[in-house]
Amino acid sequence: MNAETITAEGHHSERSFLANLLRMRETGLIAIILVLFIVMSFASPYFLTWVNMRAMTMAFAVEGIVVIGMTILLISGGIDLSVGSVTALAMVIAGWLFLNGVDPWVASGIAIACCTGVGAIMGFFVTRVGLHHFIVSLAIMVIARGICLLGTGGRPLGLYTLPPEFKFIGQGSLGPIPLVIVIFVVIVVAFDFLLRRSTMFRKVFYTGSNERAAAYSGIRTKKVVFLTTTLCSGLCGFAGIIYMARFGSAQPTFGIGMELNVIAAAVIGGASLNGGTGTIFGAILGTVLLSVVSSSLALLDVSVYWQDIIRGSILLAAVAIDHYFHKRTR
Amino acid sequence: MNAETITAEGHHSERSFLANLLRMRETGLIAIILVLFIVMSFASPYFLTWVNMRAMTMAFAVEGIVVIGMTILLISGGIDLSVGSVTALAMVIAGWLFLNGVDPWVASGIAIACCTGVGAIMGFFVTRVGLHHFIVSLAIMVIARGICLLGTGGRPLGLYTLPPEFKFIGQGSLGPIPLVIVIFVVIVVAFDFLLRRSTMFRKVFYTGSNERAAAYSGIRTKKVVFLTTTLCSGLCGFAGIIYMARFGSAQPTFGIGMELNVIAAAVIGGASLNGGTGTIFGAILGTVLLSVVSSSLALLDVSVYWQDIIRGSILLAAVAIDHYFHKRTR
Amino acid sequence: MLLQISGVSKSFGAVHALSGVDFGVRAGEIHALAGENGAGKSTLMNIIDGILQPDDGRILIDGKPVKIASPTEAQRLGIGFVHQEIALCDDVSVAENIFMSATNISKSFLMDYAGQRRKAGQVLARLCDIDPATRAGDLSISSQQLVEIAKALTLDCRILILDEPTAALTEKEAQLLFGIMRKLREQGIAIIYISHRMVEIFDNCDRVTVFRDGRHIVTHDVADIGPDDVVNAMVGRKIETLYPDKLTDPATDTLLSVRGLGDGARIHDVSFDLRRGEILGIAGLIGSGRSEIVKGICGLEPAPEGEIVLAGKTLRRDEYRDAIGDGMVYLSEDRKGDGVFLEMSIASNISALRPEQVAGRFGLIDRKREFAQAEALGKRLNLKCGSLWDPVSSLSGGNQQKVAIAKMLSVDPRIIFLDEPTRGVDVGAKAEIHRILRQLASEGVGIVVISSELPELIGLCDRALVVREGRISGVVAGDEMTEENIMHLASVMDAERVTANEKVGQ
Amino acid sequence: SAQDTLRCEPGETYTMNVMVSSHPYWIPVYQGFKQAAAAFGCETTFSGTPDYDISKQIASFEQDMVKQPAGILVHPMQSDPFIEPINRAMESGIQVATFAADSPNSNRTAYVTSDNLAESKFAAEEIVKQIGENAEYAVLENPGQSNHDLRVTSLISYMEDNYPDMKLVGRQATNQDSNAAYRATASILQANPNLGALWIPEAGSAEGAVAAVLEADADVLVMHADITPTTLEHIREGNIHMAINPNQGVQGFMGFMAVFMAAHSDVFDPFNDYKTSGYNPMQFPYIDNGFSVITADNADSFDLNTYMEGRDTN
Ligand SMILES: Nc1ncnc2c1ncn2[C@@H]1O[C@H](COP(=O)(O)OP(=O)(O)OP(=O)(O)O)[C@@H](O)[C@H]1O
Ligand SMILES: Nc1ncnc2c1ncn2[C@@H]1O[C@H](COP(=O)(O)OP(=O)(O)OP(=O)(O)O)[C@@H](O)[C@H]1O
Ligand SMILES: [Mg+2]
Ligand SMILES: [Mg+2]
Repeated sequence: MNAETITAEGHHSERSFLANLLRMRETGLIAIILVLFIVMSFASPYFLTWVNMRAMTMAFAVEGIVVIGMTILLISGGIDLSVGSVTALAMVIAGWLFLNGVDPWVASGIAIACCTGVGAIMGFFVTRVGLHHFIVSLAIMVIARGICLLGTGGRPLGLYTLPPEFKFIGQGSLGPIPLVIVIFVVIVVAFDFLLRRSTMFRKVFYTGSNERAAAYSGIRTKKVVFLTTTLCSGLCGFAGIIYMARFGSAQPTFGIGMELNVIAAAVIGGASLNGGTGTIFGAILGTVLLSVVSSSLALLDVSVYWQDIIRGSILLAAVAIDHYFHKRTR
Repeated sequence: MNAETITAEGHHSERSFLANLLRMRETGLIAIILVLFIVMSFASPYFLTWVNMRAMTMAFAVEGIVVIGMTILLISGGIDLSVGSVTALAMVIAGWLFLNGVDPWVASGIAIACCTGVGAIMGFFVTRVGLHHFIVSLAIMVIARGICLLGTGGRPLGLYTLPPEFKFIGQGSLGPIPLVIVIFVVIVVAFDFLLRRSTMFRKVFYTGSNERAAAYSGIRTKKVVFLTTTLCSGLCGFAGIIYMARFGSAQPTFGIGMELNVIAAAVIGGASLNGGTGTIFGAILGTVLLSVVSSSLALLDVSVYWQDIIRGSILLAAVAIDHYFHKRTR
Repeated sequence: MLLQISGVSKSFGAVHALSGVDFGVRAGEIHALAGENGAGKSTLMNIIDGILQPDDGRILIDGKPVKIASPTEAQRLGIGFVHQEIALCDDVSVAENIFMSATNISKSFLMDYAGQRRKAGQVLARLCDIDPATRAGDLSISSQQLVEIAKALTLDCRILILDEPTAALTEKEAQLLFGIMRKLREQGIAIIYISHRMVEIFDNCDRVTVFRDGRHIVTHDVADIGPDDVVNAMVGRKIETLYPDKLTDPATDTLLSVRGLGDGARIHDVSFDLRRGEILGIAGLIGSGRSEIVKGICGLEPAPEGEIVLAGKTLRRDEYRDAIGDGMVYLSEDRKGDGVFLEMSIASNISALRPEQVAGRFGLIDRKREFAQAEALGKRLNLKCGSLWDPVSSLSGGNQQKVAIAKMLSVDPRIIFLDEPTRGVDVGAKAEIHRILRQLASEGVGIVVISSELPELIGLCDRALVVREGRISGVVAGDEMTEENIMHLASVMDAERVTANEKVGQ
Repeated sequence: SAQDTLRCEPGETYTMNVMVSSHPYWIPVYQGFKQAAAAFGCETTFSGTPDYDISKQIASFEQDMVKQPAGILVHPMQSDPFIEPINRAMESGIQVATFAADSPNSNRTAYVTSDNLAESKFAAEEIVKQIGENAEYAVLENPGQSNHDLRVTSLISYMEDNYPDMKLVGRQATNQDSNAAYRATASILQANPNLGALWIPEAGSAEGAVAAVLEADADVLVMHADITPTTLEHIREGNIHMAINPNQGVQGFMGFMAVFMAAHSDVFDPFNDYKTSGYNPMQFPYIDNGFSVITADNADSFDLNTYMEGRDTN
């Protein structure tokens, strides 16, 4: 045992940039995505075009916002199956209010607040009543969907009368770059930074890693879990509003099955279902991976019946490779 | 420290029957179901009819078999999102083989074996590669669904030419009682007994409760997890065959969303998502509860838009009440 | 030689936990294994039990080389192991936990719950009175440790490994355990006994082996050497004094004053004063409520009755945060359960109590400052680790304990409550911790120590409260602070109860 | 007299049973069903299961039977599983007809549906008319849902048979998910710069597809089946060329007629063997409810929300 006492200067100094990169949680994932990009750019001349990149990014940008909320919630030790329903709920509430004469910005604010409220209700059942996130969010998923249906009579709301400056959120561009992508990147960078650096979010890691030890460190773990649950629903609400601006409609059935996609992205990106680990950067890479696979299959015009099989296999392979990478470098 | 705590074996200690009943894990649930029955029998004259009871039981009997597999898997600390796809896979494989001239019994055997094999693959990725059940079964869910679509070209296979003695499994009756219900009850009783009393299944509890402790005691925890994963898929395969016999067709899109229903039933019945606890009896009560709620809402002609809201709320209330009950009596 | 290890090496990444170790145990001996934290003791035991595989070297049993691939294999070879870290299945009964191995290899199809409970009752009766039907998760840490021991005793083994079994036990249970160990020795069983308590080694063991830095240093008959030699071999230098000097002239001003503390159930009417500059001990038997009292003071568990005055100010005690805010911190006895974040880095464990301290502007954590804090405290406590960014799970038990203590010290507390602070810590570090505690006390920090190791309590503390069944049954200080006095105060009534129980049992 | 016979007794009830009961498709169907019932003084109920689950739909069908309505108009989620329940209902005196999906091997008296083949034939002809018979087209689809499958496969085979120079360049599953449709369409547009037309068998995917087409600023003819307020607006604005919508109201109205007539078949004594063979004389093997073509000109009549004003969904 030659480990000197406190040899730990290691991380900042001696190790090289490359060594650090190799030890990073996300390296395996980046490698997989790179391989995919290289293969695809040979397979299809359209793949590496600006327009295709833009379209691919647009396809995951809004869902990516939900992935952020889910990742933070997973880190704190929770899970949320209701993300799809809550996203739809935001669309429906805002759309309904707008159709009833409320200013769309105000309507959106109210909708996001309602979604946050739904998160607070889940948080209440988890932290105060003591139920498991899985089952609470499952119930809320069903209830929120019911409210969507009730509020719309099951019919999509057509919102083409939304003012253009509102639609701009979802459809506009800043120069060549769609606003949606700008919003997405800003949120990702902000949350990635906060999660890595802020004391506030550090408590999320402590809580998810060992709730009792966190409580014994004076952290209000219930409050932390309550807040992450609420944040996740709030981000869903925000995503719902962007979807509404983008598609100009509010669909009560929007987002069915979204939860599995979102959780898969976060997990591929290194978030643990047992809490305590995960990064925003990784989760977004997970989203990118899943999305690139889907887009590539479409671009190559793979038979629909094969697509599921290929997507599932790539998902499995990605986590397996990543796991192997991570185990080796640690 | 004289508080004797009810552990699984506690049911047959000295305490009086009533006291034992009150302390049982399932008491809260039984109470909720009883209340529901009483309310419903006043609310609808059709509720307490033999035909309605039969229809309700038929609606959950086959899914109940899947619930058993899921409960055992949950106890061992796993989870399986692929149950719906794997059930459909059994139907598709058996149906396809039958249409290609294979004897239906042989075809069924092969189909169940294939599903068990799918479970073994999942078990491999979980125990050997070290991935999480959630993500592995998610990938398998997608892949199995893809295989179903590929095998059928997306169209249901009509199997009305199945021989009557085969259809008898799904459509026949022993006296007034449908064979499906008889099979279901036999399986439930058998697994409930095994899980409570057999040394083999006790290891499942140990593994789920604390994998390290179990491993230190010489239990091959990986083997246990592998077997519970395989068992769950095998039971899905079995359920798929019964469905096929009952419906006389094989639908590639069968069982979408089944996983959440099945997990909800097991959790309502006291299975922990963290492993280590759960009973078959409780899980079946959970299934009964969910099923009775659905049937009652349909019977009362509740507006579809309200049904989701009510179902979700009852789910939430049921777990909350049960949790409260359980906390108090422990 | 019943068990012979030769040339075994094991590395974890860059850390060489064992390098070419030789070690042998005879049938019918109690063989002590000593060494600093991180010397590789548990690693070797894990190899013997098949939990880890050696990189190199051989294991021989009865002179025949064996390959131990898993605990199952080890069990078959007759190896029983009480782990340093408690590992019980919380959700099942004590009886089932005790007979888990038996269940595993049982040929019978059905569980014999009644028989298991009866037999578990018999085994437990030799150690303590724990109801075998209790859910294991409902037991206190020390009771769980007893269950672990009982579990190993039921194994039909030829080699029994005990890795710091007494770390969480009080004298009474420890003595019972030693009695049992001696009986087993007479039956020809080989026992490997790991402990940091020299007294235990010299009172009970036949031979002692010392490891240092993953190497075998010496093996001696206990009769031939003295504790100082062992310590010397362990740390490579002489430990001058295990306990620092005590306070010579006790101050009279009160730092903390507890009046009538109670929770209506487990603790009643607890009143005491903590004076400036003193180290106050709390003694008592397992389950006497020592931990409860301290947690009650800190607001970690509700104790609505009574009041607590810190430096003249009555505290509100809604939650533990308030206590931390007031400068009171609590080091838990359950290190793994509520002491450390196993999967997180050492540095972020140490900063957990107040991450704001290592944050710069806007509440953003400054990794350099976090690192510097961890480095400073780690040095002070002589922490042995690879990198400070490694997860705590990669540390040896004693070093994890040091991380937990470093966490407490990181916030410059006014009062520190330490529940079994030196549990699993080696002699050198223990002396170091004692020295630090004394130094802190002299700087005006209030120190309250709960310890089940009476020599430590007596050696370290200026005064000690004795707790019995949730009440303070006496205070001892100065020359009155003897093991006899403390045991007497702690157990008068308890002794009666135990005998009564034994009668019922027969 | 006949007029008295063709009226309901007080309390005579007809039920419409569906799966995924919250789907907006059923709304106009049930309105037609109700309007027909009102004309004959009958009562109606709407039932089924909110889930996409055959067991649950069968359970709800059997629960309908418990209440002994005069007739049930059912949309069987799968054909064969419904054979036995439908026959049992018929035996207990409840008349059953199917709509939008059939159970041909059961004893149901009638089947009312849209002619998906006619729809896609019309769509194919329209596409060829607009972009010529030597062009590229793509389809989105929703595998596993039979009527959607039929709309896609029949269009493709119609093209193959009649316009062999039409080239199918993309075929993507989007499962009624607008975001998936956005992604798939964007990729198809990338891979096929010369794409001329896009055929989509339902409206949910159309919403996402149009967004992608607009974003890529591509000159692609979009046509789809069914309608939502958003695609309706796209039709008004010319982003979608046209939509083909089954006449749901006729479907419901004729569906009611089918069960009602079967329940009142005593007014009818046809020239066949029904008396000796024991089946219901009122048999309609197939009723086509027809479809409408929605373009910018007539779009205003297809706003479901406007239509439902002042009407009750149940
Ligand atoms: N899983 C692991 N990963 C990395 N390093 C490890 C791991 N397990 C042990 N080590 C290292 O191996 C060395 C020996 O640890 P071990 O647990 O055997 O010490 P020990 O002698 O039992 O100490 P203690 O008295 O503190 O229990 C330590 O430096 C420890 O950090
Ligand atoms: N959550 C709990 N529920 C019920 N009883 C408890 C609980 N926690 C502790 N106890 C019991 O309360 C009593 C006091 O426990 P406590 O841990 O304070 O004792 P202690 O004196 O610190 O002894 P030790 O820590 O050595 O066991 C014990 O009998 C313990 O088993
Ligand atoms: Mg150790
Ligand atoms: Mg204690």
